[in-house]
Order: sequence, then structure tokens, then C-alpha cells
Amino acid sequence: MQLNPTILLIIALAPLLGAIVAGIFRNQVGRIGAHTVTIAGVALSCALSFYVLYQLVWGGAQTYNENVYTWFQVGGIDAHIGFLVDRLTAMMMVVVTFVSLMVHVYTIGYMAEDDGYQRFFSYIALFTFSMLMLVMSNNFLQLFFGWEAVGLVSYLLIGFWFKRPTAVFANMKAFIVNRVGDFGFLLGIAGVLYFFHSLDYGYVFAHTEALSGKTLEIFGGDPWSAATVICICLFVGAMGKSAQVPLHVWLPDSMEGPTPISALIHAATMVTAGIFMVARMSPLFELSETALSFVLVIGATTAFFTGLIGIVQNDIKRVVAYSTLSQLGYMTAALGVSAYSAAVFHLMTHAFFKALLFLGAGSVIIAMHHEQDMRYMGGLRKYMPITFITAWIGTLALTGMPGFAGFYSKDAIIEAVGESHRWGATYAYWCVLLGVFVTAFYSFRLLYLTFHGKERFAVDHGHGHGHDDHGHHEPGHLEHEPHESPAVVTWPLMALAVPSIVIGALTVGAMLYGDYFGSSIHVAHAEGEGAHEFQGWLSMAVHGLMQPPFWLAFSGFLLATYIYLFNPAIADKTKQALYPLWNMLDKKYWFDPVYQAVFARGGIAFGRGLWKGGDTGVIDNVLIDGSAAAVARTAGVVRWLQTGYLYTYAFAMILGLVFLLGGLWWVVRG
Amino acid sequence: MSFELILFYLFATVLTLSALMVITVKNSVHAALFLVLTFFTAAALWILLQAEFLGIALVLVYVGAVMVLFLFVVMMLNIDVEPLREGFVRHLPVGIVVAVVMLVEMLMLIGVKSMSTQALPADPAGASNTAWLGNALFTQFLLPFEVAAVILTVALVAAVTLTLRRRVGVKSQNPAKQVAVKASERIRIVKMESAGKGGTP
Amino acid sequence: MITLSHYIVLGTILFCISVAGIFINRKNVIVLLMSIELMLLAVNTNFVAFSRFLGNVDGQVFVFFILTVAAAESAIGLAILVTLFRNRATINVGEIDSMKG
Amino acid sequence: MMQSLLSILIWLPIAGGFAALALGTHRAKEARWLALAVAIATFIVSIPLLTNYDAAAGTMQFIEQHRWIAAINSNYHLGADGISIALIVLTTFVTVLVIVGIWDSVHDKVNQYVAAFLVLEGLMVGVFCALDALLFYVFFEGMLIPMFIIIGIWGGPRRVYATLKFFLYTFFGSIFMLVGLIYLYMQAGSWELSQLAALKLGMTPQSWLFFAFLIAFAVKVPMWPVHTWLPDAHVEAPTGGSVILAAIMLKIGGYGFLRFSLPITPDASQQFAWLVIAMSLIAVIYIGYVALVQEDMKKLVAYSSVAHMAFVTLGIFIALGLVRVSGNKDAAQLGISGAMVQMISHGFVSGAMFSCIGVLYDRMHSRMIKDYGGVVNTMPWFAAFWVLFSMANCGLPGTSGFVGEFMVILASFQANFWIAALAAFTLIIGAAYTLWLVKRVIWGDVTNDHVAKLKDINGREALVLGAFAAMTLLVGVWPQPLTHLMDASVKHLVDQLLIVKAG
Repeated sequence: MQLNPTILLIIALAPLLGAIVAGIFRNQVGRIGAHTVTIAGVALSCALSFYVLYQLVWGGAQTYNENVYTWFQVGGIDAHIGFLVDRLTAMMMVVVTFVSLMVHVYTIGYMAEDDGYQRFFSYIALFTFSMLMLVMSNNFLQLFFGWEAVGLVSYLLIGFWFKRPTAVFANMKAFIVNRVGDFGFLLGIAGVLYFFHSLDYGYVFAHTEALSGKTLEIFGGDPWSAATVICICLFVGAMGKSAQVPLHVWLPDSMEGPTPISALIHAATMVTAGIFMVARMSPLFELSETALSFVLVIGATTAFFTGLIGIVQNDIKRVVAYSTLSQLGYMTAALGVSAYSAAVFHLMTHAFFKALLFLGAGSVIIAMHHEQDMRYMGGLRKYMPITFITAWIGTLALTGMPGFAGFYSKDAIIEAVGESHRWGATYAYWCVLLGVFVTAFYSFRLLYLTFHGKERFAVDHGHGHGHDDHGHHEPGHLEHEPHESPAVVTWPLMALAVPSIVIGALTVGAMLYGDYFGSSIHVAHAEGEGAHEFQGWLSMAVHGLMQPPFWLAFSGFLLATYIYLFNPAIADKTKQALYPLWNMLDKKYWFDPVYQAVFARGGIAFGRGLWKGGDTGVIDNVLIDGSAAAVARTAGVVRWLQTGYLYTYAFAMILGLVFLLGGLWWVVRG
Repeated sequence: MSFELILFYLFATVLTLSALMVITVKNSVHAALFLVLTFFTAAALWILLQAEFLGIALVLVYVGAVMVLFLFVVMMLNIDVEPLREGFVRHLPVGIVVAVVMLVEMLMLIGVKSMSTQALPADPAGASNTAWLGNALFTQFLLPFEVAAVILTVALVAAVTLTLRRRVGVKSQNPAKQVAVKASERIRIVKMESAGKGGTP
Repeated sequence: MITLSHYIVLGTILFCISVAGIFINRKNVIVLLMSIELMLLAVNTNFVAFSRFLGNVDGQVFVFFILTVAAAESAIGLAILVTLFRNRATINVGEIDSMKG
Repeated sequence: MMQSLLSILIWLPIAGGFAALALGTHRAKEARWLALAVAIATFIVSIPLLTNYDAAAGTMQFIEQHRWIAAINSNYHLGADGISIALIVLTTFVTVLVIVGIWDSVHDKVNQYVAAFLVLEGLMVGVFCALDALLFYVFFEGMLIPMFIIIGIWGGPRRVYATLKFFLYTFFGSIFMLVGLIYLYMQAGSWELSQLAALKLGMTPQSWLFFAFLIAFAVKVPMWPVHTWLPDAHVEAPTGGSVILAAIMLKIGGYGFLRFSLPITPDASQQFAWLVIAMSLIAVIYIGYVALVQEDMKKLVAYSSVAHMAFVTLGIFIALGLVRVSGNKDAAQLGISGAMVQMISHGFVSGAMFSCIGVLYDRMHSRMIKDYGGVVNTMPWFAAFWVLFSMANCGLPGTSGFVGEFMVILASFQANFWIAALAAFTLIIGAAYTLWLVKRVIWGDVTNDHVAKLKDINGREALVLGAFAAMTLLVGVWPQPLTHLMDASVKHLVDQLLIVKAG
């Protein structure tokens, strides 16, 4: 059975249509019109995505791989826009549209007071379209289109509150850092075209043997394997988009954007595009051990070291952001040991529980009147019970408590890394293992600081009603008591909490141990996964209770409980005692100042040097104006011959004639 | 020596001498008059060559029009001649040397001797030189002829424009402006509020 | 017997006289203009002579056009002269050096 | 009608220009409407070029040939293939938008202003369809005159310096081309481009000719290091002049490389391709950095034009190397098509960017970046357009700016990894300078009272920017019609490149 192409087109285009209507006709449709039309579009996409997933898994539908139209055709090289829908794609489509739908609904409440309401809906619907184009692509070109398009929407959304200097700085930073990744990605695509003469997934993956034995001379006389070069280039793109060290610096800053998009873009979907891409390219990556080792080391480093930063952050969203970085590191590490299905599985579970955590954080932020600093929160559990409970669920899922969604995926990753014999696997194993402890520690720290303990804010009644100037009031002072968010906010929280609990248990069998992905993911020599016989989700959870990851997570939980619930003073003491370490984490390993100094200020200084020195100095002053000045000086000498008297010129003319005649005579006679 | 040759030498001598006088006499009026003589003799020489039309045209155009113009200007401007003559003697030797060198060079180049054997062929014009020339002008050279006419007209206009002087303070009518006047420029209707009772002051 | 070279020699002499005239009368614009007229006359004489000897009408047509242009030229030249005199009260070429570089 | 289509395209706007001149300086309104009517008529006349062109053949079509100067065997010979047609239609399209765009920005001698644009349009069309080298040269030089007038009369305060620089630079370059063309005429006895291309030439004369053409076209493109006239000319030029200059006139350099350098001197081009490629790569990086630190918006966009046009020369000469060294015809076609798409796209994007700056300049009379900030607060629609064009300028997929660069980078990789890597660096540096400009001008809170008083774009400006935006997106989302139009012609050109003429 074949999937209906019209349905696929509708899935992709319905959000786009919503975005156009809400964006261009924002004044005509108004607020209600804008959210109605975009939600309708995304809901339609979501429903149809579920239908497609159903068809593929249970309906016996074949993988769909057709071109929609030709993008360009030059000589023997052509590029198309088309869809490849297999089970991997269908899963991504469901995740993207479902989370997006939840975020759309949530936004109604979150952005209710914002002037840019319609614009926001237009952007997130446009994002959904771009992300769908990315995941549904059947070729590298369209992948790159979606890749950059989600980057654009991310840029627009981080800078959504464009009056804030920090926001407009963060969005530029995000785009440019992503561009560094795209630089590599584009080169990787160019390499694919060079070796395969096609940009089509189907063709390329079916002819991977074309790469074997091929080399590229990157540095003189030292040929590299073509597969390594291509894969590392492609992975550089993934490092940008999925915020891997050292290109991770944009993700924490991206929290300047409104919280719903932090959930949608910077946690659940866009940042996982890199993971999806590498999984999709698994037939290529399998060709290069070197590239996979590179992926593994980068991922493991990100997983552990960015997690550490999360411990010292006070901004509620930034803690979740660093947690996202760390989890992305886990996924990348899984890719690095060829456990693609584990990575994608974690991608899916993470999408649900991280979106839940972000939206929960957003709910807290609404309640606190756009206060994001956890030092001024505390004890919120009695004011907002639904948020409180869902946040606990999300945290348990994140820390990998057996039975919750995160457990299955994270455990699989750690196991796969542990059993790998790839270069760097030992280092990676320690990173991901210790990362579990770190994750638990900062996650529970967040929970305790926010929902438990004493209230560290004061409610000032009748303190003027300057509702518009969010974030300008004194820290720790509220005008009203915090209260539970409206239904449009809490319903999505609940809707996301359900999969955060059950999705792992439901799908682990099919995704990790079954044949869910089929031919979508290619592993050359199975390593790490499937080593143990799968005995059902329950026994896996029970088995998990005896594994080191659980104990590490549990000790993280205990430590956080002790410090933040019972003995808060100890936190400050530890900070004093370990000041150099704390300082390093607080300064985020000095990535930002170094980049700022070397690339930003260095680039500007370099540019100014070229401009003033090269363009103005050498080319204009010396070559252009210099030659003009030389002419002028010569002319200054010659001008003394120009007396201005008519007869001088006449004399010169006649003299010339005399010489001419003489010369002519000499020629004629000579 | 034929009669024609005698005539030629006679006119050539007069021509040369009067040309020399043109460039050497002190008074510009005299120079102009000598120039008239030069043109007359040149016309005679042309007629000797059976170029009657051009000979007569030279007399009419130059002597009749251009030279008169010269005389007019010279007399009208009332020029003090003395400063204009300074350096005359100083430059005379150089002028002579240059002229002689040039003459020698030209004669050598032309190769006068080789042409001196060519006798005058029969007149190709036949009966009328004017008809011959006219035929050429109005057939083959019609366009240049018309262009020449335009050039003359332009020169006429240009000369008038250059010398035209507008004097300040002289009252005169401008007929073009008078014709182009419109009714609205003659009369202006001004609407004013009547100072009736109840009107605001 | 009049030959072509008679006329050519005459034309050459006339031309050189006018060159000398330009040299020795370098201050007097009027005589300069006259010298130019003489030069044209010399050229015209050559044209007429060649036309007659070659039996070709083109030479005479050219003379016709040269006369036209020369007339125009002297008219404008004199007009400029008048304007110049009016503005500077002199026609002494030695005092006109606005073309000086 | 069909036989003399190209002649109509050349002479209709020129006649319209003279008609506008004849209107006199006081009838500004009539002059504007006349110019608009003529420009639209020309655009409509140019549409049959697209519809009646047989793209599959890829040959010269719409041929017209008349004796022009018999004494030197020069003909009035016009014709267009896919490459020409794309550029001609770009010209007629952009001219319409320019006429609409300058509607209110000039009040002095309006009839002469619009006349200059119309005459310029005719001459530019002439350049793109001349098949006779002498005719090409006449149009090529003639174009300088209206542009000289536009900048020199309606330009900014330093317009005299800028016009002189512009004129001397380009004239200096084209003199060498004239010498080269005369040499070719002496050898071939004809000015026909096809015959010049077929002419056998030794390596030494080819090298001389190659450099003569290189100087002429490199100045026009402009390539590093002969680019410094462009920022000055742009800064001083009025908006319309900038748009035409960036959108069309720069393309004549690239077109010249395709029509002259490659077919006439293929062997020398191959030998010196490394030089042009090196200059292009230097332009991408060096100019990118220079653009980063500009303080004047127009200068910034002008420098970015230089960097983008470097992709045109890169694509052309990469293709040459590919086809002659490794016989990789597909990749060579990709390179040349990429260069062509980049030219068309740059026509839209840079035209739009300069139009945007013109919109701001009309309101604030300043082009300095520091005078702006937070424009989005008062001009949201304008900001939307600006961001779109900025994204196109830094090569975002889905906009036309991406297509050409993408194709050229893909082709470059086939030749050498490092060439592709250096070219792809534009992704980073291009985004840096463009987005920094956007950040400083568009985003942020309102910085001063002048910005606070800004009015959003009116219908006329929206029409111009909207048309540019539509084309930018159309070419970005579906470039196939454009590449198809040129494909056969490019293939023909690539085949021509394989001919070895020397020895």
C-alpha cells in the first residue's frame, strides 16, 4: 500500500498556510483568528501524522519516497523537493506536530498579554512547516532548506522581544554560530554530490560502496578517507544545530526568547535535528570509524561538562537549557557508538519530558510575573499544584527513574556506550555515567528551589499596575500572589506528562529491540545494543534498579534533597570552599569571552585593518589616488609649457608642421 | 611665352606682393585693403584656369562681404595699433626663416619639376564651368550643399547672438510676452469678507 | 604654357607668406585672421588647379564648401572679436591668457 | 514584430527617454507617468522573449542582422540565448521597479532623471544582445554616460569624486578591451562573436587578450582589487542609480567573461584561471571582513555586492578548470549555471537592499547605521521586508541568494576541497555582517526621536519591495524555470570551452 501524497503535502503545508494567514493578515484576522487558524493547521498536521504513523506501523504501508517537483536540473545533476516517509520520519513527524500543537495551545495563555501575539503564532506555525520539511525530506538539498529555515525561525523567535538588547544579541549569536555549523554541513553535502553525483538519499544510501577506498587530499600529501571527511563535515552541521561543544554557546543565550519556543525549538525539536540527521545518514557514518569516534567524544564531552554548568545556574530556564545541552550530548554519544535507534529513542522521550519541563518553567514564570531567578522563588507547590506535579513527572523522566520514559532511553545509551570498543569509548562511558549523577543533582535542585522550601518572594499589594513593563520591577517582589496558570497552560502540561511517563515503556520494545526502524537506520556491525535479550519493559525497569546509573541518579537526588531541602546553608559553604571550580562553571569555561574576543572583536579589528589598511590605504591612496597624483605632478611640470597665449600654440603648430614635412621628406627620399 | 603665361606671371607677382603687404603694413585698414587686392588677383588667376564661377564667387563673397566686414570691424573698434606692433621686428627674422624652410621643404616634397611638363588638358567643363559645377553640387553633393547652407545660417545666428547687447535701463516692449498674456494675469479677483453686521471684527 | 607646377608653387608661396604673417603679427588678432584667410586662399588655389588639371569637379566643389565655411568662420571670428573688445577693451593677444594652465 | 523584438527592446526605452527629455523640466508628473508607461511597455515586450524562446535548442534566437559600418565589416547583429534572455528580462523588470521606486525621491529635473534611466535601460539591453563585438563595445561604453549623469547630477555631496572614480576606473578597463577587439578584428576580419570564437590564436596573443578582457570585466564586476570605485559610487548615487548599478550593471562584467574571455581565449583562461579564482576567494573573505566594519549602510551593501559577485567569477572559472582538466562537464555546467543564477539573484537582492536603504534615506536623509536603531517599532512592514532581503543576502535556502552560492560551492568542491571551504566561508561572514546590520538598524528599542517619527512604507514602496520579495522567493523556492531557460545555452558554452585553440 502506498501513502497518499496529498496527505503528506497537507501535513507539510497546513502549518505554512496558517503562518501566512496569521502573519500577513494579522490585522484582519485578529488575535483569535490568528491562534485559531494556526492551531487548526497544526492540529490537522498532527492528526494526519498520527494517521501516517498508523499506516506505516500497522496499516502495512510501504515507505514513501517520491519527488514533488524538480528544484533545478543542470546538465546531469538534478535536485528535487520530495518526501521520504518511513517509520523514522513518521515518528519525528508525530513528535514535532504533537509538541508543536501543545505549544500552540499553551501559547494562548502564555502570550495573552503580548503585543506580538499574531506574529508569534505565525512564527511557530512557520517553524512547524520548516521542521516538517526537514524531517520529511528525501534529499540533502531539502534537508538543508529545512535546516536553515528552522534556523531562521529560531532567529526570529529568540529575538521576538526585539526591544531587549540581550534578545537581539542572542538571536544574532545563535544564527551565526549555527552558520559555522552549516559551513561544515554544506561542505559535506558538496562532498556527497562529488562522490555520488546525486543528492538523493535513496541513491546515495544504496551506493555507499562508491566511497570505499576514495580519498581526499585535505592537507598536502596526507590523503583522508572520503567517508571520514564527509561525515565529519556533516557532523559539524549537527554540532551547530544540536549545540555540541564547542558550538554550544548559542543555546543558553537562546533562552532570551519566550518560553514556549524554548520548549518547542530549543528543547524538543529543532536542536534534535542534528541527531535526526546523523541517524538518517547512518549508512554514511557507518563507513567511517574515525568520524564516529569524533562524534562520540564530542557528544560525551557535551553530556558531562555542560551538565555541570547547570548546577550553578540560578535562572530557571537556563538550568533547563543546560540540561538540554547535556541530554543532546547523550544522544550524540549514542550516535557515536552506532546506537542510532537509542539516540532517536532518547530524542523522542526527551522531546516530551523536556517540553514538559520548559512549559512547566514557563508556567512558573507566568505565576511569578516574568521573574526567572530561582533565588526569588520557593514554596510554589501550594499555589500551583498542577504545575508542581507535572514538573515532578518531567524531572523523574529526565533523571531516568526506572519506569519513566527517560529511563529506557538513557539506560540504553549508557549501556551501548559502555559496551562499545570504539576509540574514546572509555572516556565517553565515564562521562555519560557521571552525567547521570549531575543530571539528578541539578534537576532536583531546580525542583526544590522552585516548589519547595520557604517563599523567598514578598507580595506587595497595590504596588502600582505597571503590567506592561515585565522584568523591570524589583527582584523578589510581586504585585499579586502567585496562582495556578489558566487551563490553556495546564492542559498541555498534563497532555505532555502522560507520554513523559508511558512512552518509554510502550515503545522500548519496538524501537530498541524490535525492528521498528527497519531499513531507515543502518548499522554495519551491531555493537552495544541487543546484547541482552529483551524481556519486556517491566523487567527492564526492575533490572534497572540494580544498575549503577540508577544508584548514581539516586545519590544525586539524595544530595540535592539534603542540601536544598534541609540544609541550604551548605550550598554557600561549598561554593566558598570550591571557589575556583565554581567560578569556572559560573563563567561556563570561559567560552563566551574567548569567542567574543577572538572571533567577534578580532574579526572586527581584522576587518577594520583590511578596510583602512587595504582598501583605503593601499588600493585607494597608493594605487588609485597615487597614480592620479603622479599624473597631476607630471601635469604640474608640463603646464608651464601652456602659456595661454594664442601665438605660442600657433608657433608650436607650425613648428610641428615643419618637422612633419621634414620627416616626410626624409621618409619619401630615404 | 604665351599671353596667358604673361598674364599669369603678372597676376602672380601682384598676388605675392600684396600678400606680403597684408602681413607687413602698419595700419590694419591698409592690410585689409591689400587683402582685397590679393583676393582680386587670386580670382583673376582662377578665371585664368577657367574656373569662372569660383573666381566670381570669390570676389562676391570675400571682397563684397567678408572684407567689408573686416573693414567695418577694424574701423568700428578704433584700435590703438602701436602696442599690437611690438615685437614685429624681433620676430621678423624667425618668421622669415620658418617660412623659407617650409617653402623649400614643400617644394621638394611636391616635386615641382616632375609636374612642370604637364600641359593644361582640354577643359572638362565644356562650355560652362558653372553648369559643370552646378551639376555636381545638386546631384552628387546635394546633402553636403544643404548642410553648408545650414552652417551658414547657424553662423549668422551665432554672430548675431554673440554681438547682441542688452542694455540695462532701456524701456522696450516684448511682443512675445504681450501676445502670450492670459486673462488671469490681467485681472485678479480678490475675495473679501463683507464687513456686514454680525461679522467678527 | 602654364603648367600645374606654376600654380602649385604660387599656392606654396602664398601659404608660407601667411605662415610668416602669423609669426610676425602675433599680437594683432585682425591680421592673424587675415593670414588665415590667405592660407585658405592658398589651399583653394591648389584645389582649383588640381581640379582643372585632373578634370575632376570634386576639387572645385570642395573650394565651394571651403568658401562657405571660411565665410562662416570669419563672421563668427569677428563677432568674437567684437565681444572680446567690448569686454576687455583690447584685442591684444598678449593680454589674453585665460587658457593658461 | 518577433523579428525585431530585440531592436524594439533597445530603442523603445531610448525613444521614451528622449520623449521625456522633450517634455521639459517643469512637467515632472507627466515625465514620471511617461517613463512608467515606457518601462512597463518595454517589460511587456520582453515577455515574448521568455515564451517564444526555444530553450531546448539553446542557440542564438531572435536574430537581427543589418549592415552597420560596411568599411570595417561591422554589423548591427542582435541575438539572444538563454543567458542573454535571463539578463534582459531582469533589466526590463528592475527598470520598472526603479521607475516606481524613484517616484518621489527626486524633485529636480525629473524628466531628465527618468530619461537617463530609460536610455540606460535601452543601452543595457543592447549590451546583452549584441553579437557584434563593435556593437557590444558601443553599448558597453554608452552605458557609462547615463550612469555618469545620474550620479553626477542627482548624487550626494561627494558625487564629483565618485563619478570621476567610477568613470575613470571603468573607462580605463574598457580601453584595453577595445585594443583587444581591434587586434581580433585585424586577425579575423570580422567583429562577429561567433567568428572570433572560432578564430585560431596562439598562446601568446591569447594571454594578452585574456588580460585585456580581464581588466575590462574585472573592473565592471568588480573584482578585488579593482573594486574600490563601487562603494564610493553607491554611496553617492541616488537610490535609483544604486539599484540599477548593483542589479544590472555589475552583471555586464560577468556576462562579458562568459561571452568574451571564455570562448575567445579558452587556453589562456585555463592557464590563468587560478588567478581569477584566487581573486574571487580573496574577495569573498577580505571583502566580507571589510563589509563587517562599515558604518554606512550603502557602503556595507556595496561591499557585500562585491563579495557576492565574486561567486560569479568563481563559478565561471571553476567551471573552466573542471571541464578542461578533468572533463567533468556536469560540474562545469553547475558552476556556470550557479554563476548565472547568482547574477540574477543578486539583481533582485541587491536591488531590493538598495531600495530599502532608499526608503529609509527618503525619510531620515541619513545612511549612517548609528543614526538608526529600533526601526521595527515604527516600521514593522518595512522591517519584515528588510529581514527577508537580509536573509536572502546571507544566502538562506528558500531565497534566491542561496541557489547560486549553493551551486557554485557544489561545483567548487568538485575541483578542490579548499576552494569550496573558502567559498563556503561566506555562510559565516555573510551572516555576520548582514545580521549585525539588521541588529543595529532594525532591532532594539527606538533609539532617537527621528526613528520614533518614522512612517511605515506606503503602497508604492510596498509594491516595489513586494515585487522584489516575490521574485527572490520564487527563484529561491523553484529555480528550475530559470536554470532550464539557460541550461542548453550553458551546455553549448561548456562544449565550446573544450576546444583547444592554441597550437
